[in-house]
Amino acid sequence: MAKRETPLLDQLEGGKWPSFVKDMKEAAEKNPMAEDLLGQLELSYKDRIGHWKHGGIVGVKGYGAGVIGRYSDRPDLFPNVQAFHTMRVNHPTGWFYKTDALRRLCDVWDKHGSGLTNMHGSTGDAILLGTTTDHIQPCFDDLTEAGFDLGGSGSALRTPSACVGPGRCEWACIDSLDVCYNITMSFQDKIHRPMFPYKFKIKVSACPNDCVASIARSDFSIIGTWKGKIRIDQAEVQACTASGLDIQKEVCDLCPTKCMEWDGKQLKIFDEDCTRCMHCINLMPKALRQGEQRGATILVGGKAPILEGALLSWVIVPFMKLEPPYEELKDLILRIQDWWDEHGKSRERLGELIKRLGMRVFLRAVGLPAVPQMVKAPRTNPYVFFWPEDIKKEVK
Amino acid sequence: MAKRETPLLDQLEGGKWPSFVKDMKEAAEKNPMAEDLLGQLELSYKDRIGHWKHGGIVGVKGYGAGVIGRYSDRPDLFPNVQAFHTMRVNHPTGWFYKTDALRRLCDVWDKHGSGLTNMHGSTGDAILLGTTTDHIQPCFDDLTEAGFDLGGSGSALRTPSACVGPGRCEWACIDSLDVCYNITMSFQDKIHRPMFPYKFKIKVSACPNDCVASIARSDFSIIGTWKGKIRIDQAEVQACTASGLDIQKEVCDLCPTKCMEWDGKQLKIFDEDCTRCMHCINLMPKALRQGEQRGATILVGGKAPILEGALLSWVIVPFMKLEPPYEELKDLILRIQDWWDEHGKSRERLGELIKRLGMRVFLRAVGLPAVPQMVKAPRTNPYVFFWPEDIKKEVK
Amino acid sequence: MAKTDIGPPDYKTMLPPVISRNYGKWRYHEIPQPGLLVHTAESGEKLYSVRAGSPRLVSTDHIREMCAIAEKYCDGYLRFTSRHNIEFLLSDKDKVSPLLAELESKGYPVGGTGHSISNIVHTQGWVHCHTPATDASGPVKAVMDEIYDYFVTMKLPAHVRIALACCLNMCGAVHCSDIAILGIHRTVPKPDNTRVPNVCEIPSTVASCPTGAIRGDMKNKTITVNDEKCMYCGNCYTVCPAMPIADPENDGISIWVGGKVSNARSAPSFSKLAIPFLPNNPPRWPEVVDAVKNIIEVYASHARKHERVGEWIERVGWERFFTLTGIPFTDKHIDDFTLATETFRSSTLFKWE
Amino acid sequence: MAKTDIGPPDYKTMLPPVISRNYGKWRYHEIPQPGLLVHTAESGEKLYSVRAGSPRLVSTDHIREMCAIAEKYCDGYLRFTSRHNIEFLLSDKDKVSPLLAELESKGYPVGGTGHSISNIVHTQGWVHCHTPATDASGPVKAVMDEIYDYFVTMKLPAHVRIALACCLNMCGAVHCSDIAILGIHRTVPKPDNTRVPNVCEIPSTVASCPTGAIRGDMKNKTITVNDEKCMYCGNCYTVCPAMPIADPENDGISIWVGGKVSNARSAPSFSKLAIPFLPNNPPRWPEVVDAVKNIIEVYASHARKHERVGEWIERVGWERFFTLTGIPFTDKHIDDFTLATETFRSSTLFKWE
Ligand code: SRM
Ligand code: SRM
Ligand code: SRM
Ligand code: SRM
Ligand code: SF4
Ligand code: SF4
Ligand code: SF4
Ligand code: SF4
Ligand code: SF4
Ligand code: SF4
Ligand code: SF4
Ligand code: SF4
Repeated sequence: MAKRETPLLDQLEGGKWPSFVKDMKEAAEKNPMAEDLLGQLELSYKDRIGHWKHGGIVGVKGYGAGVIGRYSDRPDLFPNVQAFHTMRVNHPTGWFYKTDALRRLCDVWDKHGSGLTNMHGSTGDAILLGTTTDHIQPCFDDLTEAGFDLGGSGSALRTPSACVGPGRCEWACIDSLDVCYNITMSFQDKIHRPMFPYKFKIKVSACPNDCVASIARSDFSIIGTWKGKIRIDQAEVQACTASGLDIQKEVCDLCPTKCMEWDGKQLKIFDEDCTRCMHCINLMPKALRQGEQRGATILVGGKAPILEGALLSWVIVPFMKLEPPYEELKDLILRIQDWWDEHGKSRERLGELIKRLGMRVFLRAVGLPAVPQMVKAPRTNPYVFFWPEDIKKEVK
Repeated sequence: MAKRETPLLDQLEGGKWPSFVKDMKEAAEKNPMAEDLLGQLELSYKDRIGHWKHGGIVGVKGYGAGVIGRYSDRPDLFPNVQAFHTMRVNHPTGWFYKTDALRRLCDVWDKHGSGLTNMHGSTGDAILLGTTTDHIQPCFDDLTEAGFDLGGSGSALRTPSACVGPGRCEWACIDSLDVCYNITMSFQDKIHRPMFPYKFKIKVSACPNDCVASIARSDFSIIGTWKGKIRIDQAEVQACTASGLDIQKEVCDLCPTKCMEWDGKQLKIFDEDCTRCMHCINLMPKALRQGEQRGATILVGGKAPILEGALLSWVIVPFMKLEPPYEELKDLILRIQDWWDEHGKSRERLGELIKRLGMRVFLRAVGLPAVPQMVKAPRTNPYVFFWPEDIKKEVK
Repeated sequence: MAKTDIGPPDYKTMLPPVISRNYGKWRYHEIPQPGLLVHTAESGEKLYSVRAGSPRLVSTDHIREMCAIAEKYCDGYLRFTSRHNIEFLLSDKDKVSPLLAELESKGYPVGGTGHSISNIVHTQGWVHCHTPATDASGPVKAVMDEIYDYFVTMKLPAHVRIALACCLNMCGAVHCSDIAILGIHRTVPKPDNTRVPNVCEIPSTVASCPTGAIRGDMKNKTITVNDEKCMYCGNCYTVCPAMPIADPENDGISIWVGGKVSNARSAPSFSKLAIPFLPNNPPRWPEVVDAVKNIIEVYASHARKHERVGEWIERVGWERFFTLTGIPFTDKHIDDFTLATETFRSSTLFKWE
Repeated sequence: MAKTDIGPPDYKTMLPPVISRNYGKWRYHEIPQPGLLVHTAESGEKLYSVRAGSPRLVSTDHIREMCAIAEKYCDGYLRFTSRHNIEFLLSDKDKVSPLLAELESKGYPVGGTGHSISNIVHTQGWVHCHTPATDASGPVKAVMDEIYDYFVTMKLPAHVRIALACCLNMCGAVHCSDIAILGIHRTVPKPDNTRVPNVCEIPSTVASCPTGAIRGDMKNKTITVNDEKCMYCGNCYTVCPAMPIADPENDGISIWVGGKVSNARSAPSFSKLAIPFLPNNPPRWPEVVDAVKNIIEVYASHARKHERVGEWIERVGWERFFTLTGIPFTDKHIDDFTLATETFRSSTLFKWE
C-alpha cells in the first residue's frame, strides 16, 4: 500500500500525550480500511468538516442493536471505508480483563475490521471501529465464539456499567459489579432488541463519589449509600493531622452540613445532619468508615441535552437494600420501563416523560410513595392538582 | 336601620388583635351600604363562598383606571351593595399623612361611600371600599378638590410606592420618596389611562433590605445600593460587643460571602467580596455605614404566579446613579414599556415577555449591555443563538 | 369639571418638621422597646416612631380616631407602613409614654418591630373580591389573635412576615413570605355554555389557562375544560365570568413557608408549599390558626438567631422540616409545573429524616 | 449459527486473585505517588494499581502491547477506567518500579490520580460520526500535550475532569465537567427539498426541534426552518438526514466550566458556558488549547484546596470568574431556553467585578 501524505495529522504525533495518529498509522500499516480512514481524516482536517454520511441500519441476525452503520461521503477517494460500521462489544463489568480475553478480541478484530478500537466508548462498550457490511455477521459469530457479545444501541437498553466498587474500593456500599452484571444478564433481550421509545441507560456507582457518572449519564442511576453512624478511628484521625491534614480547615469547614466538630483531639460527627457526601471520608480513608447499614439510592432521568435540556437523575427511592437476586430492583426497573413504554413518545427519554407528565403521576404509576428526599424543596407555584379521592362529592 | 344578626362575625370581635368587624359595625351604624356589606359578609361566612359578581367596568370621566366595579349576587337581600365599587386613591408617597389631609379623605368618603376603607391596599393605594355607580364621578370631583387623585388599575401603570427611605432611614442610598413621587407625577397619564398589554408596577426601596418588597411585587424594581468600602467605626463595634452582640457568630459567620474578619478588637471587611447584603450593617447601625458612592440596582420582571408562575425581578442595570430629574431612569422605563407594548400579548406581564422572547432580545432592544451581574450563573444548555454579524458569510 | 392628573399630594407637605430638617441625614436607629423606633439624625435630633397594629379594613371613624391621637401627640403627623401598620411620628420624647398609654387604653397593639411578627399583609376576600377561595380579614384576625404575643415582643429568632391572599392571584405578598396563607379552589370551573358565547372572548379564555386545559369550541362559540389538566387556578374565571369556580365544599386554604424578600444574608426567595389543604372553617379557621402556630413554634424553638424561616429550613433541610412539624409530605408537594425539574433532588445529598 | 444473548464475559473470571480473595473487603487506599494506587484489604493484602494514560483510539497492536506489559508484571490482569485510562493491577510490590520504568520507556504517561487532570472523556468526531462540529481525538491530543504536567502530578487544588463532545448530543460527559469542550454548529441546516420527502418523516422531524423552529409543509411533503428560532443544535439532522448542518466556516468549539458529578461536598452540577465560540483550527486547535490552559491556570492559582472548579467559581462568583480569566461576558452567556429565568439574578447580591 502506498503511504498516504498526512501533513496535518502528522503534527499530532509530537507531544508527550500518546497519539491516536500513531495508532492509526500502526493499523494503516497492515489494514487498508485503517489506511483509508487516515486519509479521510486528513481530508476532514483540511476541509474542517466530517466526511461520513448519515448512518444506515445494519446489524446481525436476531438483534436490532450493537452495530452503528456508517458510510463515507467520499467513497471515490476512500473506497475501503465506503462502509465502515462499528461494533459495540459489551465489556466485562468493571472493565476488568484478563489479557487472553483481550487478545482474543484483538484477533477477531484484525480478522474482520480495521484493527482500530476505542477502549472504551463512553457508554462503556469496547468499540470496534469500522468493518464492512458483509463482515458484520461473521465478526459477531467469532466474537461470541471468543466469549463476547454485543452491547446496546438505538432505542434499546444500553450496556450497563459500574464502578470498580468492591473489586478494589473500600467505599463500596453495594456490589456494583454484581448488580451491573446481574442486570446485564437478566436484560439481554432488552439490550439487543430495541423495543423502547428511545435509549435507556443504567449505571451503578457503589458510593456517592459516583465514579461512573451514573447521576449524569444514565436514565436509571444506582448509587450506593449507607445509614448509621460514620465510624471514627480517633487514633487514625490523629495520624492524619500528623501527616499534615488540617482537619478544621480541610475537613470540618468543607463539610456541607457543618455537622463535624474537631477540638484538636477528638473528631465528632453529628450523623443525623450528615448527608453522606463522602468528603470527610475521602480525605481520611483510614480514619473514617461509612455507617454499617448499606444500600443504594435510586435515581432516574439523567441524560444529555437533546431534546429538552440535560437532566441529572432525580431521587425516587432514598434507600433500597440490594442483595442478589435483586428482585426488588429489577422489578422496579421493569415497572418503570413499562410505564415509559406505554406513555413515552418516540425519542422521549424517561426523564423527559416524567417532566411532561409529572413526578406525581409517575410515582403513582410505578407505586412509589412521595417522600421529602425526592425534592430539594417543595413546589413554589400554587398549581397543585388534587386526586379525585381528595375532593368532596358535589352537593350542589 | 334594623341591626342585622351576625352571629358568625360576632365571634371575630373578641381577641386582642383589633377587629375589622368592629370597624364594619361602626360604619354600619351610620351607613346602609356598610350595613348591607356586613350582612352579605355574614352570609358568606355561613355559605363559605363569596357573594360578589364578576366585576364590571365603571370609572370617571377621562380615566380608564382607578375604580374597581363590583356588584352583589344577592341584591335581593342586600340592595345597598347592589353596586359597591372601590376607588383606589393614590397615597402620598411613603404613606405620610398630615391629619388634615386624612380627615378630608374621610369626609369625602363619608359623603359618597360606605365609610369603610383599606389603609392601604397592597399596591399602596388608599382603598375606599364601596360606592354606587352614580357616586363615582362626584366622589372623584370631591377627591381632587381635597387634593387627592386616583391610582392605577387594569392594564395601566399602577400606583408606584416607595419605602420610607431618607424620610427616616439611615440606610437610604437613594431618595426613594422623591424618585417615586417624580415617577408618579411624570407618568400620570399612564396611571390613569390603561394602554399597556397588562398591569405595570414600580416600587422603590432605598436599600437592599427592600422594605416595599420591590423585587417580589413590581415589574420594575428600583433598589438602592452602594459602591466603595463599608465605613467602620471600630469604637462603635466595640460598643456592640459590650452590649452583648457576638460579632463572630452573629455577624461574621452569617455574612453570606464570609468576607469579614474579627479578631476581638478590629473588624475587617474585604469589601471586594461583599455583596452588600446589609446583614452586618443591619446588626450594627451605629458602627457600620454603607460605602459612599450611592445609586440603585434596577431589576425587572417581578410578579405573582398568574400565568406562568411567580417571578422575582432580575437585575438589568447593576448600578445607576439616581439624581433629579431622573432622566436616565425614566428614559429606560419608557424604552422598556415601548418594547413591551409592541411585543407583549394581552395579559402578558413584562417578565413573562422577557421569558418568552429571551433576555438577549430584550437587552438588545432596550440598549443595555450584557454583564455577568445579570445572572446567577451562565447558561447550562448549549442552545446558543448567534447574531447574524457573528457568522461568516457563506462561501459554499 | 374636575381637575385630572393632579397626582397624589406632595409627600413633602406631609412630613413632620423634624423629618424635613433631617431628610436624608439620618445616622442610626435604636429599638428601645417593641414598637418604638428611635432614629437619630446627624444633627443629633431624634425622631420617635411608635408603631401600632391595624386591621387595615378601617372605618372613617377609626381613621379619625388615629388622627386625633396624632394631633394630640405628634402635631398631626402619622404614616402607614408597607405592612399596613400605623406609625405615630413624634419629635418630643416626653410624649412617647403618654402616647403608649393612650394606645394601650384604646386597644392598639404596639409592636411589629425587629424580631417580631408584624402585621399580616392581606387582601379582600369575601369583603370585596369576586374570585376568593376564602376570606381575608377573618383568617387574619383569627391568626393574629393567637400569635398576638409575637407582635408585641421581639423574641423570635428573626423577623417573621406572614401574608394572606384569598386566591391564586396572590394580591398579598404571599409568594415571598416566611409564612403564607393562600386560598385555593380544588374543583374544576363549570362553564355555563349559555353565557360563555355572550360574555367571553374564546381565544383569550383559552390563552388564560396556564396548563392548557381549555379548548376552544369555535362552532358553539364556547369552550371545554379538560378536567385532568385543570389545577383550579381560576384564571379562566378572571377572563371569562361565565365559568365560576367557587365551591364551598372544596375551597379552602393552603400554607406556604420559607419565602423572603430582603437581600439580607440570603437572596429573596419564594414561599414553598407546606400544607396543601385546610378546610374553610369560618368564623375562626381553627385548622389554619393551629397550623400557623405550630410552624411558628417549631421555628422559634429550632432556628438560630437571625435565621429567617426559610434560612432555618434550608440549613436543616426540608426532610427535617416535615419531621419536626409533623406535617405529612405528599405528592402534592412535588412540583409539576414548568420548572418542576429544578426542584427535584438531583444528588444523593439528603437526610434520612 | 452464532450463539446470541450470551452477554459479556463474567467479570469474576477477569479478576486478579488478590481481588477475588479480598473482594468487598478493602480497608483503605493510599496514593504514594501520582498514578499509583495502593489498596489495602482487611486481610492486610495489598493491591497496586498503576494508572496510565491512553489515547482511547487504540490499535489492536497497541492493545497487545498493553497485554504484554500486563503479562510481564501483573499475571495478565489489567482494567480500563471509566475515563479510559489503563490500570495495571499488581499484587507484587516489587514489580511496581520495573513496571513504572517500562511504562516510561514506552511513552505511557502515568498519573491521573488524586488532584490531577485525568484523561479527557471524548467522542468520535471526524473519525466516525456523522454529526460532528469538530474532531474529538485531535483537540484532545492537542490539549493533553499542553496540560500533560497536570496529569502526571497532583498539584491542583482538586480533581479536574475535562470532557469533549463533538456535537450537542454530548456523548462525552461534557454536561457535568469541570471543563468541557463542545463542538457547535452556528448556522441553520439547509433542508434539501428534493430528498426530504423520500428520506424523512415530517412529524418526527418537526418534533425533533427543541425550539419549534421547524414547520411541516404537508403539501410538498417537506419542512421549512424558521432561521430566527434555530439555534443549530442539529437534532433535526439526526432525525432527517436531508438537512445537513455542518459548515466548515462557522462550526467550531465552545468552552464550558464548573460542572461536576460526584456528591462530594456539593451536589452534582452542570457545566456552564464560558466561551461561546472558538474556531476549528486543525490540526492543533491553538485557540482551544490556550483557552483551556488559561482557565486551568487561573483556577490553580485562585482556588482553595479541595475546591473543584465549579465550587471555586460559586465561592468567588461568576462576575469574578470573568474578570480573572479575562473572558468577555456576552448576551450568549445568558440563558434563553426553557429554564432560563432560574439563572437570572433575582437579588441585589452580586460583586462589582
Ligand atoms: C460511540 C459513542 C461516543 C464515543 O466515542 O464514546 C457515541 C456515539 C454516538 N452517539 Fe452517543 N455515543 C456514546 C455515548 C453517549 C453518551 C455517554 C454515555 O452513555 O454515558 C451520551 C450522553 C448520555 C445520554 O445518553 O444522555 C450520548 C448521547 C447521545 C445522544 C443524545 C441523547 C439524548 O437523549 O440527549 C445522541 C442522539 C441520538 O440518540 O440521536 C447520540 C447519538 C450517537 C450516535 C449514534 C450518532 C447519532 O446521531 O445517531 C453516535 C454514533 C457515532 C458513531 O459513528 O459511532 N448519543 N451518547 C458512545 C457510545 C459508545 C459505547 O457504546 O460505549
Ligand atoms: C385591592 C388589592 C388587594 C388588597 O386588598 O390590597 C387587589 C385586588 C384585586 N386584584 Fe390584585 N390587588 C392588589 C394588589 C395586588 C398585588 C400586590 C402588589 O401590587 O404589590 C399583586 C401581586 C403583584 C403582582 O402584580 O404580580 C396582585 C396580583 C393580582 C393578579 C395577578 C397578576 C399576575 O400577573 O400574576 C390579579 C389577576 C388579574 O390581574 O387579572 C389581580 C386582580 C385583582 C382584582 C382586580 C380581581 C380581578 O380578578 O380582577 C382584585 C379586585 C378586588 C376588589 O374587588 O377590590 N391582582 N394584586 C390590591 C390593590 C390595592 C391597591 O391598589 O393598593
Ligand atoms: C416601616 C417599614 C418601611 C416602610 O416604608 O413602611 C420598614 C422599616 C424598617 N425596616 Fe424594614 N420596614 C418595613 C417593611 C419591610 C419589608 C417588607 C415587608 O415586610 O413586606 C421587608 C422585607 C421582608 C422580607 O424579607 O420578607 C423589610 C426588611 C427589613 C430588614 C431585613 C430583615 C431580614 O433580616 O431579612 C431590615 C433589617 C433589620 O431589621 O435588621 C429592615 C429594617 C428596617 C428599619 C430598621 C430601617 C430603619 O433603619 O429605619 C426600619 C424599622 C424596622 C423594624 O420594624 O424593626 N427591614 N422591611 C416597613 C414596616 C412594615 C411593618 O409595618 O412591619
Ligand atoms: C478508577 C475509577 C473508577 C472506575 O471504575 O474506573 C475511580 C477510582 C477512584 N476514585 Fe473516582 N474513579 C474514577 C472516576 C471518577 C469519576 C467519573 C469521571 O471522572 O468521569 C468521578 C466523578 C467526577 C466528577 O465529580 O466530576 C470520580 C469521583 C471521585 C471522587 C470525588 C472527587 C471530588 O472531590 O469531587 C473521589 C474521592 C477522592 O478522590 O478523594 C474518588 C475516589 C476514587 C478512589 C480513591 C476510590 C478508591 O478508594 O479506590 C479511586 C482512585 C481515585 C484516584 O484516581 O485518585 N473518585 N471518580 C475512575 C478513574 C477514572 C480515571 O481514569 O481518571
Ligand atoms: S463510586 Fe465510590 S465505591 Fe465506586 S469506585 Fe468510586 S469511590 Fe469507590
Ligand atoms: S460525609 Fe460529608 S456531610 Fe457527612 S460528615 Fe462527612 S463531610 Fe460532612
Ligand atoms: S429599604 Fe432600606 S432604606 Fe428603605 S426603609 Fe428599608 S432599610 Fe431603610
Ligand atoms: S453587607 Fe453582607 S456581604 Fe457585605 S460584609 Fe456585610 S454581611 Fe458581608
Ligand atoms: S387574592 Fe384573589 S380573591 Fe383576593 S383580592 Fe386578590 S384577586 Fe381578589
Ligand atoms: S381553573 Fe385554571 S387550570 Fe383550570 S381551566 Fe381555568 S385556567 Fe385552566
Ligand atoms: S458527540 Fe455528536 S458528533 Fe460526537 S460522537 Fe456523539 S453524536 Fe457523534
Ligand atoms: S438545528 Fe436544531 S434548532 Fe435548528 S431547526 Fe434543526 S432541530 Fe431546530
